[in-house]
Amino acid sequence: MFPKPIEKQSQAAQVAYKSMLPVALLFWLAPLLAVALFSVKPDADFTSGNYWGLPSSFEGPANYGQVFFNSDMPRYLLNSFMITVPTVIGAVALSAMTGFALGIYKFRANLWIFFMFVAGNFVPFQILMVPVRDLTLELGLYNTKTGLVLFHVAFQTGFCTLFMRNFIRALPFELIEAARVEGVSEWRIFWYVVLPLMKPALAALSVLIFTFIWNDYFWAVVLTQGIESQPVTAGITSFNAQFRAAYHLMSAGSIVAALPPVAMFFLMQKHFIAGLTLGAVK
Amino acid sequence: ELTGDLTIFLDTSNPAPRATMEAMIARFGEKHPDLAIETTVIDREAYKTQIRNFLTANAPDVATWYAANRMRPYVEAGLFEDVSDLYAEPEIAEALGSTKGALTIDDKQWGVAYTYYQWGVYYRKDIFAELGLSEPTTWEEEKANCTKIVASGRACYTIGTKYLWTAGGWFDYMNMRTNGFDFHMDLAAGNVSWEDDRVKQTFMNWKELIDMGGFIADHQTYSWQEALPFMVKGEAAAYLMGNFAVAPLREAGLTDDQLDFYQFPTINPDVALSEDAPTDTFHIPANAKNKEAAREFLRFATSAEEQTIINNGKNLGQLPVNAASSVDDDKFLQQGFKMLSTNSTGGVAQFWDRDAPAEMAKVSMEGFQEFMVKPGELDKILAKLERARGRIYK
Amino acid sequence: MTGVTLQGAIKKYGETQVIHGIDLEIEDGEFCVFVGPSGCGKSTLLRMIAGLEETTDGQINIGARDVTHMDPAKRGVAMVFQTYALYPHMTVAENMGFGLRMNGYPKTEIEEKVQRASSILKLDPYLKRKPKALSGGQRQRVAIGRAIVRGPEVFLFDEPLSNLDAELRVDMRVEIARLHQEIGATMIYVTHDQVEAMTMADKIVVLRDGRIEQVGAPLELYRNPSNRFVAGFIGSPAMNFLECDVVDGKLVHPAFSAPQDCPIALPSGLTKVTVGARPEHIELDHNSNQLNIDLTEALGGVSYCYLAGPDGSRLIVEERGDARSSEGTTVGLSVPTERLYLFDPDTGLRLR
Amino acid sequence: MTGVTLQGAIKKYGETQVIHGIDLEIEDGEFCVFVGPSGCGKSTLLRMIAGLEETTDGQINIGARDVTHMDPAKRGVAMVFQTYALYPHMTVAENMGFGLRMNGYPKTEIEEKVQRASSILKLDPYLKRKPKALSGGQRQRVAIGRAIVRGPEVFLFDEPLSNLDAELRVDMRVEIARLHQEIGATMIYVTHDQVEAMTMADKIVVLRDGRIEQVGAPLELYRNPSNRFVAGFIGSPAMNFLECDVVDGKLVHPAFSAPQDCPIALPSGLTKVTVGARPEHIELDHNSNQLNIDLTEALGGVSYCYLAGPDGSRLIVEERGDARSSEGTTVGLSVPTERLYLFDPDTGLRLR
Amino acid sequence: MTVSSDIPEAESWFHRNQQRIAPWLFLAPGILFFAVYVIAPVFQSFNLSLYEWDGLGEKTYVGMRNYEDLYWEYVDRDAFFTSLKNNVMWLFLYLLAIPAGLFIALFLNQTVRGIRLYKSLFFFPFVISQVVVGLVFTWFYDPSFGLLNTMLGWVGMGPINVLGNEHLVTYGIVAAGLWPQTAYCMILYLTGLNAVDPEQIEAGRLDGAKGWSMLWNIILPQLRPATFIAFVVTIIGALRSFDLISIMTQGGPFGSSRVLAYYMFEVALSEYGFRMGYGAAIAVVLFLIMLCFIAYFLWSMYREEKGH
Ligand SMILES: Nc1ncnc2c1ncn2[C@@H]1O[C@H](COP(=O)(O)OP(=O)(O)OP(=O)(O)O)[C@@H](O)[C@H]1O
Ligand SMILES: Nc1ncnc2c1ncn2[C@@H]1O[C@H](COP(=O)(O)OP(=O)(O)OP(=O)(O)O)[C@@H](O)[C@H]1O
Ligand SMILES: [Mg+2]
Ligand SMILES: [Mg+2]
Repeated sequence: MFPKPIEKQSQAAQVAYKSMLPVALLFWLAPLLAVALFSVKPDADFTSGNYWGLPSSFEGPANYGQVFFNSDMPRYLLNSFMITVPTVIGAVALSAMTGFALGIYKFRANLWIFFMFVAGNFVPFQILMVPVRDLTLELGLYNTKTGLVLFHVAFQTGFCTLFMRNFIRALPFELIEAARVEGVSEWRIFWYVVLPLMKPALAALSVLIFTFIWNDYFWAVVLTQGIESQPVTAGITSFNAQFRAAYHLMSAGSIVAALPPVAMFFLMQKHFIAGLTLGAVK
Repeated sequence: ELTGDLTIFLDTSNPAPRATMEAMIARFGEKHPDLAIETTVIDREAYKTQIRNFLTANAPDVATWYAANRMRPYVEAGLFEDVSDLYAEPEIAEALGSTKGALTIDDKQWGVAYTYYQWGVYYRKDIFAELGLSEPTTWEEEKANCTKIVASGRACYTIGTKYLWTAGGWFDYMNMRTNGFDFHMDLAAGNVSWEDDRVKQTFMNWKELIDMGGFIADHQTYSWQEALPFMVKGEAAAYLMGNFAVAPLREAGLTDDQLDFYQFPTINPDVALSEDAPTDTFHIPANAKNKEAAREFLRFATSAEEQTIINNGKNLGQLPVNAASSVDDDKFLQQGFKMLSTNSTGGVAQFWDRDAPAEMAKVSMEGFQEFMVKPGELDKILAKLERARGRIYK
Repeated sequence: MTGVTLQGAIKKYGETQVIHGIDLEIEDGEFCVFVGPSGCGKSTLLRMIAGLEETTDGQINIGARDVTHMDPAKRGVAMVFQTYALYPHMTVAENMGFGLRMNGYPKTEIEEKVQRASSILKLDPYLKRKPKALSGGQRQRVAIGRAIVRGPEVFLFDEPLSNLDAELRVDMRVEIARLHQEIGATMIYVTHDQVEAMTMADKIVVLRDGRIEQVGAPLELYRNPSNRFVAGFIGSPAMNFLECDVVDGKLVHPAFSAPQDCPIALPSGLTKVTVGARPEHIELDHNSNQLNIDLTEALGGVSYCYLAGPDGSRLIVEERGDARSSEGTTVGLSVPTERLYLFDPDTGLRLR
Repeated sequence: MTGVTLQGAIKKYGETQVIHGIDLEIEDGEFCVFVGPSGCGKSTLLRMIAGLEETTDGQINIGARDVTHMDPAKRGVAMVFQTYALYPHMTVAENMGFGLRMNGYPKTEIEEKVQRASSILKLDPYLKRKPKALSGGQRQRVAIGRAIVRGPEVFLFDEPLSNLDAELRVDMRVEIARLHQEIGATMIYVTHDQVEAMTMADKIVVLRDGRIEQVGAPLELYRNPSNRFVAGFIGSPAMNFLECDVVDGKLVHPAFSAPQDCPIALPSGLTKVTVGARPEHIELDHNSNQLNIDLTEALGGVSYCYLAGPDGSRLIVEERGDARSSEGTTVGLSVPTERLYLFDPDTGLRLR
Repeated sequence: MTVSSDIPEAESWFHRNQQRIAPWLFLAPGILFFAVYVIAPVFQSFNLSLYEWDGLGEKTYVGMRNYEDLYWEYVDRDAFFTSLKNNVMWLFLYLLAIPAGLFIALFLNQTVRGIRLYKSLFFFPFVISQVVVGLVFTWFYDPSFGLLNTMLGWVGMGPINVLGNEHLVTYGIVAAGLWPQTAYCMILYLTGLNAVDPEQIEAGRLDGAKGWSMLWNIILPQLRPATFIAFVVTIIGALRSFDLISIMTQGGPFGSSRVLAYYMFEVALSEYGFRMGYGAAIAVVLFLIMLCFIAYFLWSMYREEKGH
């Protein structure tokens, strides 16, 4: 292990290290902690200039209550879920199939199709902006969650295919051969043999895509407008416009918007990190 | 009796206007119980970018927008419904005569105004009193006032130029007061060089205020709302703004004893006074589905009765467009109404970003912002604007 | 009958040919082992029989049926892989029954067949476990069970034991031999382990570069190799080879203290010949001194002497019993004439 | 002198003690092999000598220096790892020279030393290659070269050959033995391969559960094991053990057709004794029928009979020459009395 | 024991060619989606960049005019020049995430109690939306009450308006971007460190490598895969930077924090924009820059594939 394990070093070094950890963490998360602090302060603290002191009164429930019961945030959150979940399912399903095809079969175009997906994944998505917006308009899907979902599914398929294909490549090919010898059809090999083995990859990828999509802002701005379809990342800007300079509410809103991916991360940490390191690319 | 659905898109996203509009729509709904009304309020800044999309894609039946140049692209693209028929109705023709011009393109009318408001200087009466100042009417008085305010450790003006257009308001006034309304409009239409000496003079006047520390620092990082607290806390004495600023200032705790209004002072006594009075409008998109109900809504919104209600001081706090409605006896509205009707002989402008083409507005307002931060760079900035003019007006 | 017959079987990968026209007949119920150096095409040949690789040319018959272009599933073969290839998400029972289930057999029949196979392989206590919870040997047994369940005519094994440790390998070797006796199906087995090949096979096929070098019973190959390659390949430590001159019908080599008699009559005109002698057949002659003992390796019951001749030739000799020669001394050789093998130095073919 | 001395060396991982006070003296220039079952602490002991594991208690000397708490780099040892542990991003030459470079040797000197080592190991053609482009055997040679270059007093090997295939293993074994002769440094070598231990060692240390069972020369251990564990561990196939009753000073067991004479005078009062006999010392008696031949494995020069006794005891017997017993027949045993080993059935200690 | 294999059956065409057809069936939906939404739009953008179009009316073919305008904007040191310059700055500054991530990873690569939680918390910024990160940092930099200026105040330094200063603004936004990106690189390196061969470290210890020389000579080369991935994602993140600029400054003050990605959005879809063709031309330029990196990535992947 590198660097040298701290427990093998002097007592002083150990103490120093252990006390350094929380300090470093505090610095690292300072901006975030500040927001958390803001979100439980009363409005009065800001007018009186008490930005960084302790809250003069604990207004957490009131502020968050305001966010939840007196603004459109719940609706935006719901939209986000209704965009993110179908996208995750769609992208993972499509890419499980493409990954299977590219990982298992040998045919001439294999590598080129694979590269197409990979290259597409790295395209600056701004170049897609105008045509995709027009396409969505033409399909009558502008400002619908469906329109956003369809695009996300398509775009994420690039990354997911890279991920899935590499994962399937790492499976022992004998498993497929064994099944072929046993007379299992290709579709059933996919369904009964490969898919169950991909569970860890599916989980990892789902978590990863969940956070990517949840945090998307650009496409939310380009393809949707207004409360009926915008996700929370875009919603938070309207929310902030509504509560401009009401820092306690904006903070509470930001925290609420950030919470689902953070919760996802903590619940599914193992998968998340597996996902990052397996696929390792955004 | 109206039936079916009526969808309305609003850009009135600030709390007070939002509530006003929603209340009005509710009243409309009461009169037409079989009509299912759906209202969508979109963030004002976002609305400006999204209108293109929804006009083509999923058009509502009624949408808010702005008059004059700002609606021209949509009229030309055939996205707004011609509502000349409404203006042909006798009551409306009479009642809305004052704003008809702003809504006319190619001799047709493309929407109705529902409010307009004056711009001017809102100031802290208590601070003025404390320093022994009075409302200035000339540039000399203005500068004298400002010198004293700055000496007291305050800024004369608060402003937040992050979203640029507030600087546009200042330019409107500086230029209209220095060179007059017609010159201003020529400049907006691209007929005058930005490197013209008259333009420079405008900026030189402006620069006097900037150089003496007249504006708050770091205004480029604030939105107009974020600039309000400076005035509320007394760190700045005044705000050049539209009348919609009154509501949040009052909400923040300023009483009418502390808050007052004056018309932007004269700079060049040779030019007639002219004012900014932006008009906010309702339009029926060409792709609307329930145009009958939409027309009825437009009639309702511009009726004298509704105009009186929605524009009163507790609601929008702005001026009604219907000649038959009454201006609220809110002191700001009264002053504004009087100013616009009697003391604006030079003309009434919509606003810089409504009078100039969009692209030019963007580039120039960036230039204004830069100028306010770095007045020494004026020549460079003007050269840049002149290049942009060459590119944009073809 | 359900033997396997290959006629002129050829395999090409693109331009490179890796199997050069194999003709082979494997009898019904026979245990046939393919051996050969790495890369010689053992696996390829096996996979051609299984249908996992296409056969470029030639014909493969299983029983009377021409299966050359048949789907793997239709050939009536089952394959056991080196890495077991068990489905990790299924229990042992599910693993064994999967093929039947996919082919629409009724549940009860599947259960019955799985039951029968598992009792043959003593897997009953593990039927509900996942492969992860099994030892290497048990996994390999499940893999075999999966093959048995489908009741194939031909079993194919590709180095099934090489992932096991030495001890288990011995056990499983015995088990597979027993299984073969019990169900009597034709089995084809690929290995590179001498001991497996020698102990399990009815028939060994020695392959080299995609061609058959010799086919025969294990001891037949050991005792009667038909060429130098097979002689050197079968037997461990390998046979020693000396390039001898033929002088007056006798074999002359610096390692021999005197010209050796020849076990057979050599064709006239032959002046050079390759002589082979197995380490266990050579005796050291401590009264002679042609060879230097470089190194001795004593393994307890047996020890090996590494000898170096004056001409740089190297030899290994096995010593048994308690007497051991010591390193650094010089010795001579003696080999019973009938234990010498002669090969053509050019073609490598055995001279008899 | 640069031998290695361990005095009461102890290693604990937290609470669990894995090395229990080892006392051991390895002479200058000696080739010492650690063997023992998996997990017995061979690697741990080696790594304690290298300084890669801290020594919990006791003392380790290299030559006259107490190195117990010294930095690994300062001990004058070099280590060769099982997985080679070559730096994949450096060429062969860089790999070999890295240690010197880290210690600030001038460039020319490094080059010279690398050159010398590479010519000893015949690595010259590969000096510019990266490890990826080398075969397993070549990689292992580079790893050894890296050790040589630093000119250490003690070489440490941790199963250096177990990642190689059988054939290469033999070659490398011979090579390491030769290297030892050539440079004469002290070498400590961990392996679990019988053959390696027997053939390479000057001295074998048999470990078990962190304790030394026996230390001695290979044949000494083979011929004269001091307890049952060592007797069973050294020699392949392993020694056969029979639990015998002692009746009238003779050894009685169902596998014997008659009570056997005892090679030594047994202490009085002993009624049970464990008798050991090596497979190569047992002769089959085809006129008797206590044992059943379960299986025979013919490997060519030698074959093994697997016997089962009436009481379930299992024995392996080696057969040489051309005569082979056949499976399914019954036989008896005979072992020369002096070839029997007796062990205390409780303590496992050798009775002599 | 027999198998069903004796039944002669006429296999369907599909069945016989199963292995040839199956991959295409599996690929079809994915390729369809991808082609419609990703591949085709790239070419449409190329095409669109030759037109002038406000998104409402007719398109007018203008040939290379849009690119000429870009060229002049570049020569005049206008918006395009600023964007390009800022993109280059982003590219280089953003790469700081890699050493910073490595540093934190090394710091956290221990096994003391609770270290897992620490690692998770350090990783936190990465899962938070850039929108929130942008907001948080906007307040952090706020000239009147921001934490940054408060802290500067403690050490007696004057307040600085990071986001209001055209020379500092890009650094300020990049710093905000570095925060999550460093966390990302950190996790890549942490897993990379996990995979470092302990025997090589031991070999290094025996060879006398310590501290920096160990890191440089033995650890870093083994972290190459992690570094490669970190490099790729960081470059791509830098070129795609949009959210932060949009949230923190809207490209201001006076356009000095624009990058290509933001500029093209502004030109094409923002309040004062709707020059679709011009936006497409900017996108094409951005694409061409990115293409260098895509090509590099594909090339190294190709080598990897062929190497196996
Ligand atoms: N897909 C392929 N393309 C090209 N050549 C191949 C392919 N697969 C195998 N070969 C070549 O075919 C030859 C035979 O390979 P095969 O796997 O059958 O050898 P083997 O005898 O099983 O070796 P081993 O004992 O190492 O398993 C080898 O030379 C190999 O390089
Ligand atoms: N870090 C550790 N913590 C606790 N116990 C350990 C640790 N490392 C090794 N051990 C234990 O120490 C004992 C000796 O391990 P060691 O690796 O030395 O065995 P070995 O003889 O080399 O075995 P093998 O032949 O399998 O390599 C084992 O029981 C092992 O479980
Ligand atoms: Mg093979
Ligand atoms: Mg070990």
